[in-house]
Amino acid sequence: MITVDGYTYRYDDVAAVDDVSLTVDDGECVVLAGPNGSGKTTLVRGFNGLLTPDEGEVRVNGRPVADDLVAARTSVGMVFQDPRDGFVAATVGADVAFGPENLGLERDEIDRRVADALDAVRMAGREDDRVADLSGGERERVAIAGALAMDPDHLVLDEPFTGLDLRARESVLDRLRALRESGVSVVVVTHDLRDLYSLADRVVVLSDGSVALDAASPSASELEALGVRPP
Amino acid sequence: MITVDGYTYRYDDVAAVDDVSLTVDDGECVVLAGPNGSGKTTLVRGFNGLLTPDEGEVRVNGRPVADDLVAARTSVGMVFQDPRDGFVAATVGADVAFGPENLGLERDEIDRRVADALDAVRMAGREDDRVADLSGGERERVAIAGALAMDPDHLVLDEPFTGLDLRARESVLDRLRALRESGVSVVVVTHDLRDLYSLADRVVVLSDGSVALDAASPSASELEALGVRPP
Amino acid sequence: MRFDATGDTVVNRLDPRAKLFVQAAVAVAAFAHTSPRGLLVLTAFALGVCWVAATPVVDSLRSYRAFLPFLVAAPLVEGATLGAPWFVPADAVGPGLASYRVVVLLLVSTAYIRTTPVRESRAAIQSLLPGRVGVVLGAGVGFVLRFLPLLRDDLSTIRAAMHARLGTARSLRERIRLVGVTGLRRVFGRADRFALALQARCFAWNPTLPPLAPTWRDVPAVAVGVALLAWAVW
Amino acid sequence: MSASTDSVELVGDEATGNIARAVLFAAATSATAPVDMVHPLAPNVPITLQTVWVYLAGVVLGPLWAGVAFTLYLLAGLIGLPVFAGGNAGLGVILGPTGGFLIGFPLAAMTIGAVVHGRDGLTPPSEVPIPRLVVGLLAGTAVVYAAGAVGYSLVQAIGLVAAVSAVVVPFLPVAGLKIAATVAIVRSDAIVAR
Ligand SMILES: Nc1ncnc2c1ncn2[C@@H]1O[C@H](COP(=O)(O)OP(=O)(O)OP(=O)(O)O)[C@@H](O)[C@H]1O
Ligand SMILES: Nc1ncnc2c1ncn2[C@@H]1O[C@H](COP(=O)(O)OP(=O)(O)OP(=O)(O)O)[C@@H](O)[C@H]1O
Ligand SMILES: O=C(O)CCCC[C@@H]1SC[C@@H]2NC(=O)N[C@@H]21
Ligand SMILES: [Mg+2]
Ligand SMILES: [Mg+2]
Repeated sequence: MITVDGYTYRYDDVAAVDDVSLTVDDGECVVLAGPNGSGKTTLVRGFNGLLTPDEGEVRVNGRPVADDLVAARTSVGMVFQDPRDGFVAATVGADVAFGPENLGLERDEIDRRVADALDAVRMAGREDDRVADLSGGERERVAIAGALAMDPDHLVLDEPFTGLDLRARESVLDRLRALRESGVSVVVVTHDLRDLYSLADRVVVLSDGSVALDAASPSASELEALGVRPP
Repeated sequence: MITVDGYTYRYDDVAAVDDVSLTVDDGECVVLAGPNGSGKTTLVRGFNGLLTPDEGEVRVNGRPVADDLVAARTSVGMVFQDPRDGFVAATVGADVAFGPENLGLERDEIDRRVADALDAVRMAGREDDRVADLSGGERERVAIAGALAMDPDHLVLDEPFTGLDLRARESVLDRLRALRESGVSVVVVTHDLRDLYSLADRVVVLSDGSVALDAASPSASELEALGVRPP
Repeated sequence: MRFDATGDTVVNRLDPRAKLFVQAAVAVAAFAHTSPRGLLVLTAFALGVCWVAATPVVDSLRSYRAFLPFLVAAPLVEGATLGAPWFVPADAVGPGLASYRVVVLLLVSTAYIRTTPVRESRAAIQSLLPGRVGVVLGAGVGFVLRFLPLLRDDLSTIRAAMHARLGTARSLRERIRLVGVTGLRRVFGRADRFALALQARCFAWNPTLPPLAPTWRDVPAVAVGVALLAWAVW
Repeated sequence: MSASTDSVELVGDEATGNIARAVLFAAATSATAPVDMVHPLAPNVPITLQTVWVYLAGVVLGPLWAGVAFTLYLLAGLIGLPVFAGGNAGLGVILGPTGGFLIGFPLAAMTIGAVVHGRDGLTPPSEVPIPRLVVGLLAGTAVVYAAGAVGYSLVQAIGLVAAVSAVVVPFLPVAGLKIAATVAIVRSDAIVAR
């Protein structure tokens, strides 16, 4: 479970996220929507302690993130909005293996997870490609695979579908659905609900840094008024 | 008019684009679709000579790009798939002004164009923001403004809508429609036809580097079979 | 430290070229007159400049505190001897004055920085240096300004990327290596993509320059610079 | 589109690539120099990564563009960007005690470029023979420290010998480490020439 409590974050005195509270249950899929600049990225970066809120706190499975960063990062997998920000190795295989290696797993298990994650994003067999040479959508897929391979309890994806083609998108959605079934909580950031609706248990809309809407099935007109593409 | 003739481009012996021919008329909007890795980006980068094809050629207004780079670069405006790749200045205003400055325009005209372009992407008043501090969608908008401010005869946008919220998308679509009316040819790269259909005069689908379809109104099943999201 | 000038003093409104000239003239004069009397005159001048330019003296010096050991060490080292009397004040005078000269020059350059936006300095470079050299160096400085915050962020994004996937489990040596190698890879990748951006945006040898408009206000500034130079050669 | 575009004189693609890389080296030096360390034996000269970038620039860019890279670096500092050691800036720093080092950077980068690449064209960094690489880096090191010592002695009005013992001798082990690191980087796959 992820609990956000009074989260406020300021860039040079301007609050990009302003007193946000919300909860994501295990096995729940929350879609975090909102127009450009509404603070979505700034909020989710607090979920594994990459940003520390100026006020408020985030708890993962009941423990404040700040108290146990390793625990938070082990259980929260994160895909950055710009996939290039997340790469740490030169080739696809080495990059996806990076997280599992840090978990201290056996080599066999690492290889298994890398193969499985690449399969889920339809990039099987591309282990030796250089990440710098990938197309835009391929980069995005590898970034998703990197988080999947860590087998996290909670998965946060910041606009993961923008560059994905039809089949990759469906394949990733299938995997997210399966993860949710198995109790993983999934947070997907987006400003376009069209593809995600089938997955979403709840939609939270940010507007100017605050929660403007938190509902299981908001109406199209409500969403449009907040600058979010309805399903 | 942009004419592509037998365009072939290889990365280390593998052809990413293989013998593609197509024409984009003045005032026409062509949507270039295709799944990830099908060669869309590699193809359009030849339109202003950023890549030189291994075989074949591209002509802009009848002149081979390779013979007259100045004409090609000044008349073809290009928005990169990753907006961060296109920024050349530290602040929004300076970045959008860069193209017009290099065209040698008067300062007044430059200021006018910058204001107008930022307005079209709903970023008016953000001139002094640093590009490094923008959110993902804001970055994308500024990149589009940078190309608009050059007032090109041909505008090539590589997945311009992926990060844009509802309102920004509509505002940009309006501007593209107006440009097309005024005789500018527009090429939009995408793998999702849903928002673009109203604008598209023709859809060209790449598959594995070759043209698999070139039609004014392809059927949904044709598109889906090729891995493209139908409208 | 801040990136750009703010404020609206008389000095802010001077042409950057005039300001660069005065700055250089002060430096030449300071080297020519590193005597108690010369430095007294220049101190008065520097304080005057700071006052007109609304540059807080103590704050400015504090931002250079990394230099302090330097300025104190040189006279001490030179004055010290390996035996009685252990310290010869006369030997320390020259280095002491030299250290003080550094302080004066730092003050003047701080006043320049605080009153001159980078964009104007860049225009000054481009208009002072002829032709293509001016374009490369003038535009180049503008580009450095673009990449500076990015590369700084890169160091922290690389760290964030590693942390998000528990890179902290690795040894310190391995982490340093990873940050270094990943950082270099990003720098080179950025350079390649930046070149493409310049090409697509018609980077040209003959762009419209940012406007620089010298006014009558610059005349006294230039006169002061000339006077300082004359005093220096005298 | 305006008629004036006929007069646009584009910077050639090759020059554009070189400018881009020179800029990135200047920016990388700028981004890392503010992070400095105190040398236990020479508290007055900070330990920084500046010279590593000088070395890499010479090897990767060759004499001309490495010189441009560090001229850009000095200009950036001159006009007030906080790019010198400890985040300092301004003419006062260039004419200050460490100014000799700063002025030495472009000279050293050009020296390294000249020794490593010779007269005819650039050799891909990973193909430069190690002895030649090391000789080039040593020559560049000599230039940096010569300039640094002369600058220090002029600015602080002390003898050259005292200057050398104050700002050169304590740094020789540091320089050795940096040369070794540079050779390792050049031989790794971190630098892809394209
Ligand atoms: N490093 C920064 N410094 C200053 N302001 C910033 C910085 N990063 C983001 N901002 C500002 O904070 C606001 C929120 O940014 P954030 O990235 O969280 O938005 P977002 O909801 O993720 O938008 P998008 O849909 O465009 O990705 C924006 O207005 C942005 O300009
Ligand atoms: N620099 C490169 N070196 C080697 N291969 C490359 C390079 N750039 C692209 N490729 C490969 O060429 C193919 C086509 O890439 P391209 O970027 O043109 O695809 P795309 O159609 O734009 O895909 P996307 O929708 O993901 O952006 C991909 O398989 C990609 O991996
Ligand atoms: O003020 C500056 O920016 C210049 C600092 C010079 C530091 C010198 S360069 C050679 C030697 N090696 C280091 O690590 N520091 C000194
Ligand atoms: Mg975002
Ligand atoms: Mg692409």
